[in-house]
Amino acid sequence: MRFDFTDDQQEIKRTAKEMLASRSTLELVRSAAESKAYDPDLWKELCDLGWPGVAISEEYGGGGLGVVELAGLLEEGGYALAGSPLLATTACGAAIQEAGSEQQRETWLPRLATGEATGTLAIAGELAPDAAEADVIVLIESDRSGARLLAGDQASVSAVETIDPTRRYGIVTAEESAGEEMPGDPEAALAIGALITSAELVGICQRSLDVTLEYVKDRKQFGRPVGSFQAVQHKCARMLFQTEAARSATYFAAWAADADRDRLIEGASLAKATASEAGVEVTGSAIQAHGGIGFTWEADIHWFFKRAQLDAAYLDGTKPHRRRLAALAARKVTSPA
Amino acid sequence: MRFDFTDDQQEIKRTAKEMLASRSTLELVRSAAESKAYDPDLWKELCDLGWPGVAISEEYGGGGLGVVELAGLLEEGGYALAGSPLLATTACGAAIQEAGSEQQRETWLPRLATGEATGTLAIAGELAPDAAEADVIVLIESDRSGARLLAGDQASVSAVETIDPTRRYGIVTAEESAGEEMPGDPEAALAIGALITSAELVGICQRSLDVTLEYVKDRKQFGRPVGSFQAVQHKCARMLFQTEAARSATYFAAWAADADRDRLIEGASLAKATASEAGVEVTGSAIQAHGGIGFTWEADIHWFFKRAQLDAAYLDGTKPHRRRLAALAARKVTSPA
Amino acid sequence: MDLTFSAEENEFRDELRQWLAENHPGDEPRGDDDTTFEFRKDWQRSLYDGGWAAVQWPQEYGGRDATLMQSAIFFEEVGRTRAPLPANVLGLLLAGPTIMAWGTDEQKERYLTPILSADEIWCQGFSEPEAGSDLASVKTMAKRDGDDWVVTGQKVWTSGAQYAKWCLLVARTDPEAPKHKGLSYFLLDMDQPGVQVRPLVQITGEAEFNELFIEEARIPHENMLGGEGDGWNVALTTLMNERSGLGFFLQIRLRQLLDQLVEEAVRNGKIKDPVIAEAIGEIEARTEVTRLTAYRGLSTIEKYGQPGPEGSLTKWLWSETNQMLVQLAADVVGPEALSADSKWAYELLRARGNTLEGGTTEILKNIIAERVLGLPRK
Amino acid sequence: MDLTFSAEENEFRDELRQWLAENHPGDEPRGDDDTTFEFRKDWQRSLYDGGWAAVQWPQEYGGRDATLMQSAIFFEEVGRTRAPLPANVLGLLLAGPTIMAWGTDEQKERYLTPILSADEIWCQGFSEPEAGSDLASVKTMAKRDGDDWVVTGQKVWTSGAQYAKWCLLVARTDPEAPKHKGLSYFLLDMDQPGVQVRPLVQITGEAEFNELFIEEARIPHENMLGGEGDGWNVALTTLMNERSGLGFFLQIRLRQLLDQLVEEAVRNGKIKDPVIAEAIGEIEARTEVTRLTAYRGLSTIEKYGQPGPEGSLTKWLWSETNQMLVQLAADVVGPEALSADSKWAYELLRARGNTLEGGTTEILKNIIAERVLGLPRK
Repeated sequence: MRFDFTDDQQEIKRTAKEMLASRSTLELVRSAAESKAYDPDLWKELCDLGWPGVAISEEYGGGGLGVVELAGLLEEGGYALAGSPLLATTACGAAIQEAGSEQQRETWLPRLATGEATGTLAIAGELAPDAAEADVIVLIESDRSGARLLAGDQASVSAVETIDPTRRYGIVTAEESAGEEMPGDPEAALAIGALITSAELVGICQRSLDVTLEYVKDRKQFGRPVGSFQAVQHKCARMLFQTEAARSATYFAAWAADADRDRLIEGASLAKATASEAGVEVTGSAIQAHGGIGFTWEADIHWFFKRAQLDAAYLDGTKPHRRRLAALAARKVTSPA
Repeated sequence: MRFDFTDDQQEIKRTAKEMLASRSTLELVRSAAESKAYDPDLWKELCDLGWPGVAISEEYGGGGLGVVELAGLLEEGGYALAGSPLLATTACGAAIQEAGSEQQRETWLPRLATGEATGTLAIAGELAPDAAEADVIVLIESDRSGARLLAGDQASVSAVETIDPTRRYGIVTAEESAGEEMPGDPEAALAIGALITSAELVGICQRSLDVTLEYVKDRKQFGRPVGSFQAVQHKCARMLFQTEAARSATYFAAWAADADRDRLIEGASLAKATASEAGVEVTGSAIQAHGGIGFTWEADIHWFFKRAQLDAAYLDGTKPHRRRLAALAARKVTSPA
Repeated sequence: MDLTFSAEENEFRDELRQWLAENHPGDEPRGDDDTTFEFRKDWQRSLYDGGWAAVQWPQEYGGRDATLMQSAIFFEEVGRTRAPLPANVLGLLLAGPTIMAWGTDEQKERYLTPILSADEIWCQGFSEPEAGSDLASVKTMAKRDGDDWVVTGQKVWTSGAQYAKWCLLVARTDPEAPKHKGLSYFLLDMDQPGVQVRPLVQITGEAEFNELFIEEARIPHENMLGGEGDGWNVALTTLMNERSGLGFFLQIRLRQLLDQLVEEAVRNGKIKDPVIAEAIGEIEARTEVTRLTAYRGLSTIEKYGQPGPEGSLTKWLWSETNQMLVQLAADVVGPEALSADSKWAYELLRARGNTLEGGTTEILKNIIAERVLGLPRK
Repeated sequence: MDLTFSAEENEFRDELRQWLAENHPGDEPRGDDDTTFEFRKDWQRSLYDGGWAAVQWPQEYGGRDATLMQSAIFFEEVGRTRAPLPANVLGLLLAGPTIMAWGTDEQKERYLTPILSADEIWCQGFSEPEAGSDLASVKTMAKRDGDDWVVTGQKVWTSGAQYAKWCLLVARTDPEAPKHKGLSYFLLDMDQPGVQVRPLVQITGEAEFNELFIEEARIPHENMLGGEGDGWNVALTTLMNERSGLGFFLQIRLRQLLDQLVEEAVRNGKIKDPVIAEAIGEIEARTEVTRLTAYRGLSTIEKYGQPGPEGSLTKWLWSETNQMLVQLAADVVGPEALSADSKWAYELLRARGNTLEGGTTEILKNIIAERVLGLPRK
C-alpha cells in the first residue's frame, strides 16, 4: 500500500502547480473574473500540455493515464483557481468514456482529448460549468437514472451569471427526443464527475488555508501577530483538518476509479460529501480569519469562497451524498459480500 | 412586556435555590447516586413547601400558581441536581390537569399536589422518570396520539438502571384495555412535560457552567490559569450562549403555557429542541474544560452530563422537536392566520 | 413574566403602524447608491416631519422619550414593513446620543436638529487599518495649532462617509500618554481638502463602507467633544449605543428571510424532505431564540439599568443563524440561490460580513469570557 | 497511488489471520479487573509463543522486523477479530522502543524479554496532577544518594500501575536548570513501600488509570535511562511511540461500532428516517476518512521518515467521530442506549475520554497550529 502519488504522478502535479503559479496568478484570476472572460491562451496551453485528455485512453487519442492523474491536475487547477473549461470538459470526457457507446466514444473522445471540443456534464435543471459554450453535453436526467449525449446545438442551455465570476455556468434542458441515449452506467459517470470536482475543492481549500496562514502570520493586532491568538490558531487547525479529510477521501475515490471499480460509487460520495462540506467551511473560515479585510472585494479570498459554493452544489452537495453513503452502508450490513 | 420573573416569582426561585444549596449539596447528590436511593427527607421537605402542587389549581388543592413558577422550581432542581420524583410528579399533575376528565382530576390532583401520591408522564416504550414507584401514570401512546390514565398497579413498568443514578427510571407499557382514556389533548400534556424538562436542563447547564468557571479560574497549567487560554474562554462563552438560548426558549414556553395557549405547542418544541441540544453539549464541554479530571468519578461534573443525557431524550429530543417546529412554520406560511 | 405588550406599547405600535401604512415610501430603488441615498434621505425627512425620526431621543431634542421597548418596537415595525432605514442612521443612533451625553449646550444646539432632519449626515471614524477593533491602538494624530487641531491618519469601515458632512473622530492628542489615555474625540467637518473618501467595495460588489484618508485636516478646538484626553470614555458612550434598537431591525429581517425560505420550501415541496425540514426547524428555533433573547436583554436593561450578557449573545446568535440560513438556501432554493442577481445569492455573500461587522465573533467571545464570565486575562 | 496491499503485506495478514483463527482467546471476561488482566496476560503469553507479541520490534529482540504497514495490519486484525490487547501494551509500545533507543546493552538484556513475555508489566509515569500535559513542569524530584536516587512526587493517569513491575518515570534531577533541562528518565521498580497506587475511577465506573504516590522511593543509578539531564529527550522518544499502531486498533473499533449501529438502524427501521440516515452517512464518511487518513500517515512516514500532520489529525478525527457516533446511538437505539449495563451506554461515557486521553483536542490543535502550520507562539 502506498497512499501517495508515485514519482511520475507527483511530477505531473508539481509541473502543473508551477505552470499555473505563473499562468494563473491571482492578479490574472481577478482580471478574468472582473471582465467575466477566460484567458483563451491559458486554455490553449492546457490543451497543448494534454490536460483535457489525460485520463482518456490512448485508443481515443488521450494520454492514457488515470483518474488519479486527472484529479491531481484539477486539484492544482482549484489551487490556482484557473478559469478554463477543464473541469467541465474532463468530466464530460470521463462520462462518455464511462457510459458512452463505442460510436459515441469514437466521435467525441478524440476531440475532447485535444481540447478541440469542449464539453460538460450536467444534471437536467441544475447549474453546470461551461454549459453554454460546450460542443457536447452529457445530460443526466434529474432523477439521476439515465444519460443522454447531446451536441451543443441539440440542448437548450440558458447561461446563468452566478456568484462565481471565475467560471461560466449554464442550466441545460433538452427535449426527450433530443440527442442520443447513452448505454452505460450514469452512476459511474456521475461518480467520476463528483470526485474530480472534489479534487478541485481540495485545491481550493489548500489555497485558502495557505493564503490565510500567510495573512495571519503577517497581520498584527493588539500588538502581536493575529496568528498567535489561540482562536485563530484553532480555526486554522480545523481548516487543515477539513482540507486533509477531503484530500484523503478524494484520493481514495480517484484510486478506486482507476483500480477498484467496486468502490468507485462509495468513494465518490465519500469524496463529494467531505469536500463539499470542507469547501464551504474552509473558505468561510478563511474570510473570517482575514477579519474585515476578508469581506472586501480587493482581498482575493472571496473568489475561493464563491467557487467553492458552486463546486459544492455541482453534482450534488453534502446532504444527498451522505444519504447515499448511509444507503450503501445499510446494504453492506444486510448483505455482507 | 417584561421578560423576566416578577418579584414574587424571583423570590420563590431564590428561596428554592437557597434551600437546595444546603439540602442537595453535591456531596449529598453523590451519596444518593452511589447508593442509588433518594433522600426521603428531601422529598418530604419539598412536599411541605408545596412544590409538587405549585401549578395545580387551588380548586384541586394546589398552590394555584403557574407553569412559570413550576419551571423556576425545576430549573433550581436541575441546578442542584436534586434527587426526587418532582419532575415526574409535576409532569404527571400538569398532564392530568391538562388532559384529564373532571373525575380524573378530582381523584388524582389533590394527592399529587401534596406529594402524598407520586406520578409520572410516560410515552409507551420509552424511559420515564420515577415510573416504577409511581402511584399514577399518564401514558401517552407511542404515536403520541392518545393518553391513558393508569394507577400504578394497572401498568406494567420495568425499572431500568440507566447511566444516570441520580434518578430512577422505568419503561411503561400497558394492555390496551388498562386504565382509563383521557379525554383532553395529549399534545398539550406532552408540551408542558417537555418544557418543564427543559427548565431542569437550563438549571443543569447553568450549574455545569458555574462549576466549570470555578475550576478554570483556579486551575493552572503552563504557568497560568486554564481560564486565561482563549480556547477555554471561547468554550465557556459558547456554554453561556447555549445556556441562555435554552433559557430564553424555556421561559417563553412557560409563559405561553400560562398566558398564551396558542403558542404553547410551538413554545414547548422550541424549548425542548434548544434545551436538549444545550444540555448535551454544555455538559460535554464542561467535562472537556475540566481536562482529565473531568473524566474521573470523583469530579462531580459527570452527574450533570448523565442527567442531561436522560433529560435530553425524555419526551423527545432535539431532532423530532425541530421537525415539529418546521411543520408549524410551514403551516404558518401556508395559512397566515 | 409578562410577554404581552403593555397598553402604552401597543398604542405606540398602533400609532406607528398607522403612520407607516400612510407614509411607507415603497421598495428601495435598486442598484445606484446615490439614488438609494436620496431615497433614504427623503424617507428620513418624512419620518422627521411625522416625529418618528428618533423616537428614543428626549422630547426636548425632537424625540418622543420612547422607552427602550418602544424603540425596539419602532425598529421591528420598520423591519416588518420593509421600510428603509433612515439615511442618517449613524447620526441618529450614535452621534446624537453621544453629543447629548458629552456635548456643551452650544454643541447640542448646533448639531442635533440637522441630525434629525438628515440635513447633515454623520459617519463614524473609529477603526483604523492597523488597529482593527482595538481602539487603544488608534494612530491617527491630532496636533494643536492655535485654535485648531491638525489631523493626519487613516480610518476604515466608515459607512456612509461619501454622504457625510460630519465624522465622529477618535484621534491621538497625546502620544506620550498610556495608549487609551492619549485619545480625544472630535467632530470632523468632512468638507475640506484634507479629507478623502475612497469606497471599500465588498464581496457583494457594493460599497457600504469607505476608507478615509486624512491629511492635515483642520478641526477647530470648539469641535472637540468632551475634554482633551477624554476620547476613550466618549467613544465608549458611542459604542454603548451601537446596535441598540438596530438589533431588533436585524432580527426581524432574519425572521422575514426565514419565512421566505419556508414559503419557498413549501412551494417547491422540499419541506417534505425530513433532512431539509430538520435544518429549517433548527434555524426556526435559533431565529425565535434570537428574538426572545433580544427582548430578555431589554428587560434586563430596564430592570438593572445596564445590559446583561444578552446584547453580545444576540449579535452572535443572529450572525451565526443568518449565515446558516443563507447557506441552507442553496439546498432549498436550487440554482437560483447561486445566481448573481438573486436575492438569495446576495444574502449568502452579505452574510459573511455578519460575523465581522460590529465586532467580530472572536472579539464578542473574548468580551463574554472576560467581562461577563469574569475569566482572567493572560 | 496504490491502495492495495503488497504481496508481503497480504502474506503477513494471511499468516496472522490464520494464527488468530486458531488462537483467538474468545471474548474478554467482563466485570472484574483482575480476571481481565490475567486473561490479557495469558493472551500475551500466547502471542509471545506464536511470535506475535511485538511484530514491529527487531528480530534480534524477539520481534518480526515488521514494517509500519504490517504493524498497522497487526492492530487492525486484532481489532477486527475483537481479540484483546496484550496485557503489557505499554511495555510493548513504549518501554521496549525507548529502551532499545536509549538503553545500555545491559539494560536491553535485562528488560526486553520480560516485556515481550508479559512477565514484567510496565506503566508510564509522566503526567502529574499540577502539570497535566506539560512535561516541562514535572515536579517529582529525584535526589542522588550514593548509588541510588531517592524519588518523591505524584503521578497521575498511569494505566495498569496496579499490575506493573516497572514504571517509565520522568523526574527532576536538577531543580536549578531551565525547566525541561533538569529532567532525567528512570526505570522505577514498583515493588517497594515508597510507591503507592490508588485507582482513579472514571465516569464509566471502571478504573483504567491510577494515581501514583511516590514517597522516598529508591532507584539504583543503573536504572537511569539515558544520561542525567537527558529526561526530556528520552521522554520524546516514548511520546513518539505513543499511539503508533494503536490508532489502527482504534479506527477499526470505530468501524465495528458503526457497523453495529447501522445494523441496529436497519433492524429497527430507523435507517428509513432520512434524518437518521443523513447522520449515519456523516459518521460513515468520517469513519472512512479516519481510516484513509491513518493510512496516508503511514505512507508519509515511510516516504519521508517522519510523521506528517496526519497523526494528530487522525487522533482528532477519531475522537470527534466516536463521540458523534455514540451520541447518535441514543437516537437510533432508543432507551437501551442509556441503560447502565448496555454496551451503548458504556461507549457513550467512555467516549468522553477520547478527547482528553493521549493529548486533549485543545493540545492537539495547538500542536497542529504551531508545529504543522508554523503559526507564531505568543
